[in-house]
Amino acid sequence: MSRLTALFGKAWVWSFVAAVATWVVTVLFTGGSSSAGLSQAALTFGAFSIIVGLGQMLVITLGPGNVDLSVPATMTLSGTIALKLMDGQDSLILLGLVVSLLTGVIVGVLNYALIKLLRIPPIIATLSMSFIIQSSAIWYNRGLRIKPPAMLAQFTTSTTFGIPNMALVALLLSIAVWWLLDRAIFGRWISAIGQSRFAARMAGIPVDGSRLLTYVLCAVLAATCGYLLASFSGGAALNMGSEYLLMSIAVVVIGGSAVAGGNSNVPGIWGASLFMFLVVSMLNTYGFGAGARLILTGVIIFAVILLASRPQNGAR
Amino acid sequence: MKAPSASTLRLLLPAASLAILLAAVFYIQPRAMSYTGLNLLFNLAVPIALATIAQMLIISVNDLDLSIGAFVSFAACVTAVYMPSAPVTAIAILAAAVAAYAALGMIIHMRDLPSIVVTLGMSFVWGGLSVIILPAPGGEAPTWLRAVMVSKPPFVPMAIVASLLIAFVAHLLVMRTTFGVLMRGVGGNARSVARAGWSVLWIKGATYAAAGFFAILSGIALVGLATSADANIALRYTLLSIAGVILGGGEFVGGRVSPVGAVIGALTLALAGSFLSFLRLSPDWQIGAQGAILIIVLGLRLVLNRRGQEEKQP
Amino acid sequence: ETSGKKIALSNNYAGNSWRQAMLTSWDKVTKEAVKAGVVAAADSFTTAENQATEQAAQIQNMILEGYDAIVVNAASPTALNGAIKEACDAGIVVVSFDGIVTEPCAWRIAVDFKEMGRSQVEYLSKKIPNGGNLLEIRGLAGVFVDDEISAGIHEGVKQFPQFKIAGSVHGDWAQDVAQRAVAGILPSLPEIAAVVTQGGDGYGAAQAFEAAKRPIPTIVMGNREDELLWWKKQKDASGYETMSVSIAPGVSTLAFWVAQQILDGKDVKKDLVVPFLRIDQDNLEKNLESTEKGGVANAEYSLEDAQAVIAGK
Amino acid sequence: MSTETNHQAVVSARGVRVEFGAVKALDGIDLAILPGEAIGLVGHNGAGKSTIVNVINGGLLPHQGTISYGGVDGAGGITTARANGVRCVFQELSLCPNLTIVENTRVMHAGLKGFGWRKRALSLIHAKLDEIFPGNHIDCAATVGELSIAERQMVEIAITFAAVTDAPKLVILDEPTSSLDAGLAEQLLAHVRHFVTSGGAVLLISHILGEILSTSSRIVVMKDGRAVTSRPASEFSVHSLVEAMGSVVKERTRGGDKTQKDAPYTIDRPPSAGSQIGFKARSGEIIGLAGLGGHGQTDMLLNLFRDRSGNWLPGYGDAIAFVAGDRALNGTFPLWSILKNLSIGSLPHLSRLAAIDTGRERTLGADWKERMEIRTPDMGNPILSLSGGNQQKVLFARALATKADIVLMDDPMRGVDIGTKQEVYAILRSEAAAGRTFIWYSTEMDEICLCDRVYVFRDGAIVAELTGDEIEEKNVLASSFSGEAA
Ligand SMILES: Nc1ncnc2c1ncn2[C@@H]1O[C@H](COP(=O)(O)OP(=O)(O)OP(=O)(O)O)[C@@H](O)[C@H]1O
Ligand SMILES: Nc1ncnc2c1ncn2[C@@H]1O[C@H](COP(=O)(O)OP(=O)(O)OP(=O)(O)O)[C@@H](O)[C@H]1O
Ligand SMILES: [Mg+2]
Ligand SMILES: [Mg+2]
Repeated sequence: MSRLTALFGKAWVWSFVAAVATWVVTVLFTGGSSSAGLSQAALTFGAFSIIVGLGQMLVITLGPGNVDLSVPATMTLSGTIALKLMDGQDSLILLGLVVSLLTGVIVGVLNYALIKLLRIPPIIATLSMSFIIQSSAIWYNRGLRIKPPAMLAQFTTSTTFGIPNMALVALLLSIAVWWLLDRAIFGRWISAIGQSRFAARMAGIPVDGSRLLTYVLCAVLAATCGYLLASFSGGAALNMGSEYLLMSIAVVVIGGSAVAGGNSNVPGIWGASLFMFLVVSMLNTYGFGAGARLILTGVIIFAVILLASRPQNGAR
Repeated sequence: MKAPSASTLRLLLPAASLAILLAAVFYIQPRAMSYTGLNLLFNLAVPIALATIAQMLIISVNDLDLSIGAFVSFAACVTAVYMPSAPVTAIAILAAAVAAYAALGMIIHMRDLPSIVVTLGMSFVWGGLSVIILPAPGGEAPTWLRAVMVSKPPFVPMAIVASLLIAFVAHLLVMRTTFGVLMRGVGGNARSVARAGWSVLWIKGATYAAAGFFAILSGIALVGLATSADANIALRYTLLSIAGVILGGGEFVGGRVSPVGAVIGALTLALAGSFLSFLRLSPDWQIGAQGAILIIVLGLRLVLNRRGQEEKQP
Repeated sequence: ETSGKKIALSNNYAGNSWRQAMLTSWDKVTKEAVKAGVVAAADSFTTAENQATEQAAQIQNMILEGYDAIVVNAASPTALNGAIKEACDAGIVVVSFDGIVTEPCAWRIAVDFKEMGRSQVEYLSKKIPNGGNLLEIRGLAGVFVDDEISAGIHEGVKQFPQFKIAGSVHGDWAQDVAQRAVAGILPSLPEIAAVVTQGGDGYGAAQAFEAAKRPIPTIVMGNREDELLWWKKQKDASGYETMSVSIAPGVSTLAFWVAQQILDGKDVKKDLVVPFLRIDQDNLEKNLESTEKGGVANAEYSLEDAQAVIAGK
Repeated sequence: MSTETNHQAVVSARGVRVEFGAVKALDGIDLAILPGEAIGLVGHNGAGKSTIVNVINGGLLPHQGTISYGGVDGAGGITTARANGVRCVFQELSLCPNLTIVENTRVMHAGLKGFGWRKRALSLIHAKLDEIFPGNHIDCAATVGELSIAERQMVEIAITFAAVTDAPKLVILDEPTSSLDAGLAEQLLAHVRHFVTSGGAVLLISHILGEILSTSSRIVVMKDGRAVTSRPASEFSVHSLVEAMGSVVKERTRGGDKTQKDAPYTIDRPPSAGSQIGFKARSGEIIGLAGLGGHGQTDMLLNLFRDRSGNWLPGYGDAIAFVAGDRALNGTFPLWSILKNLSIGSLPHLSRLAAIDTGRERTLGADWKERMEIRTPDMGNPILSLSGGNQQKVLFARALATKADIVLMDDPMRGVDIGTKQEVYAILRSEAAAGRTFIWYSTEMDEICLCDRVYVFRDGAIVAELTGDEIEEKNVLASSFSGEAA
C-alpha cells in the first residue's frame, strides 16, 4: 500500500495513467479489435517524440529559461542533408548517419555560442538559430523529397519481435540518457546547474562545458530523430519538424520533469509521448471536429498536470 | 556624476537599438521618413506591443505564457464575429475570458503548477474555441474600431500615438501603482510578500487578469487593422511577445521587467522585419536573415549591457 | 509598355515542396521577363512564419518601396484586407492567387477548390460504383483552403450517397503528419474503400496503410513526385488505379503575367479561374517524366497563356 | 508563569509543538515576551530558534499548544501577528531584490497607501536608516539587488523598525548581525537597547554570545526544541552561557609557529587595484581577509577561484574549493538531498568510469555527518529541512571532503553555533597542518585572530599585511580605517 502511494507520489506516473486511460478508451470504440494496431502505431510514432523529448529534457534541466526551439529546424536540416547525401544508396547509410550527427553537433555548438558569447537568452538564441538552420535547409535542397535508401527505409518501418524498430531505438537512447542523468556525474552536474548556476560554478563544476555538451546532445538527438523520421516517412520535407516544437516541450513537462530545471526523469517522457499520440488518435477515432479535438487535448493536458500537482505548501 | 541606475540602463539599451535600426531603415528607404511611412512601418506593431505587455505582466510574476498567441487569436475571432452584430455578447465572452485568465493564475499558484505547461494546454483550448467560433477565416471589424485604427491624428501617426499611450498606461500600472509593486514583489520574492501579510493568490489572479485584458486589447486592435480574423492569426505573438520583453530589458525570473522597454522591444521587432525586406535578400535566405537580425539586435543589447555592468562596479 | 514597372511577390510560406516549386517557377519566368525588358524588377519576398500579420507588414513595406504591382499568395483571405486596401489606395495593382483575398480592389486568380474536392468523389463514384467508406485527410485547421476542399468533398458525398466518410483527420498537407494521423485512427476504422485528400498527404496515407498491413484503398494523390512514383510502382505491380489532383505551383507565373497585363492597361476581369492540374491513369508516366525529382508536377505559364486566361478561353 | 504576566505579554506561547516528519523542531516550548523586555534566545544549530520565530510570526501554525497576542488567544496566522505589532527580521534575507528600497518598504507596510506613498515611504525609511545606522551611505532609490549583503540586512532591519500606522510592539531579530561588521552590529544593538527602554519588546537570536549578554535583559537557552533555561542576563557569563547550551569553551590556539615558513608559495598574485601589497599564500597557511564588510574580500576570493578552476573542462576539483557564506545565493542546491549537496564537490573521486558509486557516496556522507555533527535523522532528507547553521556545516563538509589544496572561505561561519565553530576550527588546524591552504574572509575578529597571516582590505585593495602577533583587533581596525584618518 505504502509502496503504491510512493509510486503515485512520482510525477511521471500520471503520464502513464493518462496514456493507458486514453488507450483503453480508444480501443473500446472497436470493442478491442484495434488494440494491437493502435499499440504498434503509438510505439512507432511515440518513438520520435521520445527521441526529441530526451534532448529537450536535458536542456530544460539546465534551469529556467533554458529550452531549445531549434529542434524542428535541426530535424529538417539533418534529414535533408542526410537524404540528399545518401541519394537512396544503401552503401551510404552510415555516412548519412555520421553527417547528420555532425549536423547536430554543429547546431548545438552554434546555439551555445550565441548563448554564451552574445549572452542571448536561450529561448531567443535557439529561435533565431532555427530560422538560420531552416534557411540552410531550403538553400541546400529546396524542399525536394529524395527517397531514403531502401535498407534504411525497411529498417525504420519494420518490427522486431512485434515491436517497432523505432521504439527499440528510442529505448536504447532512453537507457543511455537515463544512465547519463541518473548514474553519471554529468547528470548531477546539469541538475546542479539547473538549480543554481552560480552555486554550481562555486562547487567546482565546469558550468560552460556542461551546458555546451547539453545543447550539443539535444541537437544531436534532434538530428538523429530527423534522420530516422525522414527515412521512415520516405523523404525529408522542409516542414517535417514543425510538429515537434511544442511536442518536445510538452512531453518533457507532462512527463513530470520540473520546468524550473534541476529535476528530470526519463520514464515520464515515454508516458507523455505515448499519451500525446493516443489523445489525438482517440479524438480522431471518436470523430471530434478540429475545434473540439483541440479543446479536449488542452483540457486533458491540464487535467494530467493538475492530478500530478500538490497544493502549495503554506508552511515556511 | 551619479552613474545611471540599473532601470535607466535597462531602458536606454532597447531605445538605442530601436534608434539605430530606425536610422538604418531611413537610410535604405528614405520614403519611410514620413507621416504615412512611419504609420506603415509601425501600425502592425501596436497589437504586438499590447501582447508584449500582457506577456510582460506574466513574466513579472516569474511565469511564462505560451498561450498568448492563441488567446489573442481567440479574442480577435470573438471581436470579428460578434462585435459588429452583438457587442454585448462579445463583451460578455471577453469578460469571461479575462475571468478565466484570473482563475488560471490562481490555480497555478494554489497547486504550484508550472505555468508553461498550463498555458501550453490552454493554447490548445483557445485554439479550439477559435476554430469553433470561426471555422474559416472571416468576420469583420466593427466600423468604430476600423475608424480608430486608421484615424489620422495631426502631426503624429496613429501607430506612434498608440504605442506611446500603451507604454504610458503600462508604466503607470506596473511601475507606479501599489499593485505593480506587489506584482513585481511576487516575482522578486514571493515568500516575503506573503510574510508581509499579502495574499499572493490574489496578486497572481489579478496579474493574470490584467494580462488577459491586455491580450484582449491586442486581439481587438489586430482586428481593427486586419479587418477580419482567423483562428491562426496571431499564433506568432507568443514568441514575438517573449522576444519583445527580453529585447526590452526584461528578465525571465526575478520580477525585473520594464513596460516602456517592452513596447520599444515590440517596435524593434516589427522594424527589424521591415529592415530586412528593404534589403532584398535572396529568397532562400530571407527566413534565416530574420534570425540573424534578432541575433544582431540582441547581441548589440548585450554588448552595451556589459559595458553598463562594468560601470556599475565601484 | 511596362518596362519601367516593378512587381513584387508576397509569399507567406516556403516550408514545403509546393511553395518551393512556386518560388522556383516565379524566379525562372520573371528573370527572363526582366532580362527581356518586359518589367524593371520582379522581386519575391517570403515571411519567416506562415502568419497573416507578418504578411500584412510585408505588404506595407512593399507599398513603402514603391512597387507598381504586388502579386500575393495570401495567408488568409480576409486578414490582409487592411493592408491590401492601403496598397490599392496607394495606386498599386494587387493580384492574388492560390491563397486569394476578398478585398474587392484586388484581382483574384482562383482555383475552384470546392470543385477539386467534389471531383475526387465523382471520380471515385465511377471507379467504385458500389461506394464504401471514405477516409478524409484534411489540411491545416482554420485555413481557408482546407475548409473549401473539405466542403467540396462533403458536397460530393451528398451527391454520391453510396459513399460515407468513416473518419477524418488533419494531415496539415504534410506526408509525415498525415502518416502519423492516419496510423493513429486506422486501427479503429472499418474497411476503407478510398482516401480523399488535399495534396501532399497521399504518400503518407499509403505508408500508414502499408505499415498496418491493411488492404490499400484507392488513395487520391496530390501531384507530388513521391506520390506519383508510388502510384506508378503499384500500377506496374498490380494495375492499381487512382487519380491525382492539385494546383500547379507555376500559377505564380500566371499571376505575374496578369499583373503585367493590368499594368499595361489591359482590361482584366477581377475574378479569373485557373483549372487545377489533374493526372490520370493514362498520363501518369508523361507527368512523372516532367516532374522534378522530389518535386511537384508543375506547369508554367507564358504571356500567351495568360492572355488566353484573361480572354476567358 | 502567572496569568497576570501572560496578560501583559505581547506574545505568549504555551506548550507549542511543531514536528517536521520525524524531527521534533519544537517540543512543548513555553515562551512569554513582555513589553520592555529584550530576550536573548540562544541554542545550538537546529535547536528550534527559527521555528519558534515562525510560530510567533504566524507563518507556521503549531501542531499543538496555543499562541496568544496581547493576552487574547487569536486565530493565529500572519495577519493576526502583524495586527498585534509583531515584526520579524528573518534569518535568511527576505526583501524583494528587484524592487527599490522604497518599494520594499511599501510591500512590508500595508499602511503606506494612497497618493504620494512613494514620498512618504522614502522619508520614512531614510529617517529610520539614519536613526539606526548613523552615517550610512545607502541610496534609498536604489534597487535592493544592487546592495551588498550587509546593506540589505540594514535596510531590512530599518524597514522592520519603521512605524507607519502603529509602532511595532515586538521585533524579532533572527541572527541580524551575521552579515554586519562589528561597527554596524554595535549600532544595531544600541538601537535595540534604545527601543527596549522606550517600551518595545525584542527577541534577539544570535550565536555571538557577547551580543546576547550585552543587549538582552533575559536569556532563554533552547536545546532540542525545548527552553532549558530562562534567567536574567545578569546571571550569565560567556562561560556559564556556553555551559548552559551544553558545549565546552576551548582554548584558542594559533598554530602559526608550526607552519613551514619557507614552504613554496602556492598563490602569488602581484599587487593590484592601486595596492602596494601582493597576495601570497603558502601551503599549510591559514590566511585571513579582514576589513570592513564588502571592501573587496569576496571579489578576491572569486578571482582566486576563477584562476584555478575550469569552466569548460572537467577537473577533479583538486585545485581549489569554495565555502560559500551566502548559502541561498551560491551555496545550496535546494532540490537535492543533504547527501547530494555534500558530495557534489567530490564526485570524480567517488565514481568509476564516470558513473557514481552510490555506496562510496553514502559512506562519505555518513563520515562527514559524524565529523560535522550534522543534525538530521537521514542524509537523504532535503537540504532545506536543515536549520540554517546545519546547512552551513554541509557546505563546509563539501569543501573539506574534496582533495583541494586551497580552500576559500567566504565568511563561512555565519549562523554556526559556538560548539560547532570550535569543532571546525580544530578541523581547519589539522587540515592546515596536513598541508592545505585556507583563505578565510571573516567579519568576526575572533576568527581573524585565529589566522597565521591577515590581509586587511579597504576599497577593493589590500592596505595592510599582518603576521603573527600583529594580528590584533586594534591593528586590524587601524588599517581598516587608515584612509579615513588621513
Ligand atoms: N560575489 C557574487 N555575488 C553575487 N553574484 C555574483 C557574484 N559573483 C558573480 N556573481 C554573478 O553570478 C553569475 C554567475 O557567475 P559566473 O561568472 O560564474 O558566470 P559566467 O561564467 O560568467 O557565466 P555566463 O557567462 O553564462 O553568465 C553572474 O551573473 C555573476 O554576475
Ligand atoms: N521545513 C522543514 N522540514 C523539515 N525539517 C525542518 C524544517 N524546518 C526546520 N526543520 C528542522 O527543525 C529543527 C529546528 O530548525 P530551526 O531552523 O528552528 O533551527 P535553529 O535553532 O534556527 O538553528 P540555526 O541556529 O542553525 O538557525 C531542525 O532540526 C531542522 O532540521
Ligand atoms: Mg535559525
Ligand atoms: Mg558575522
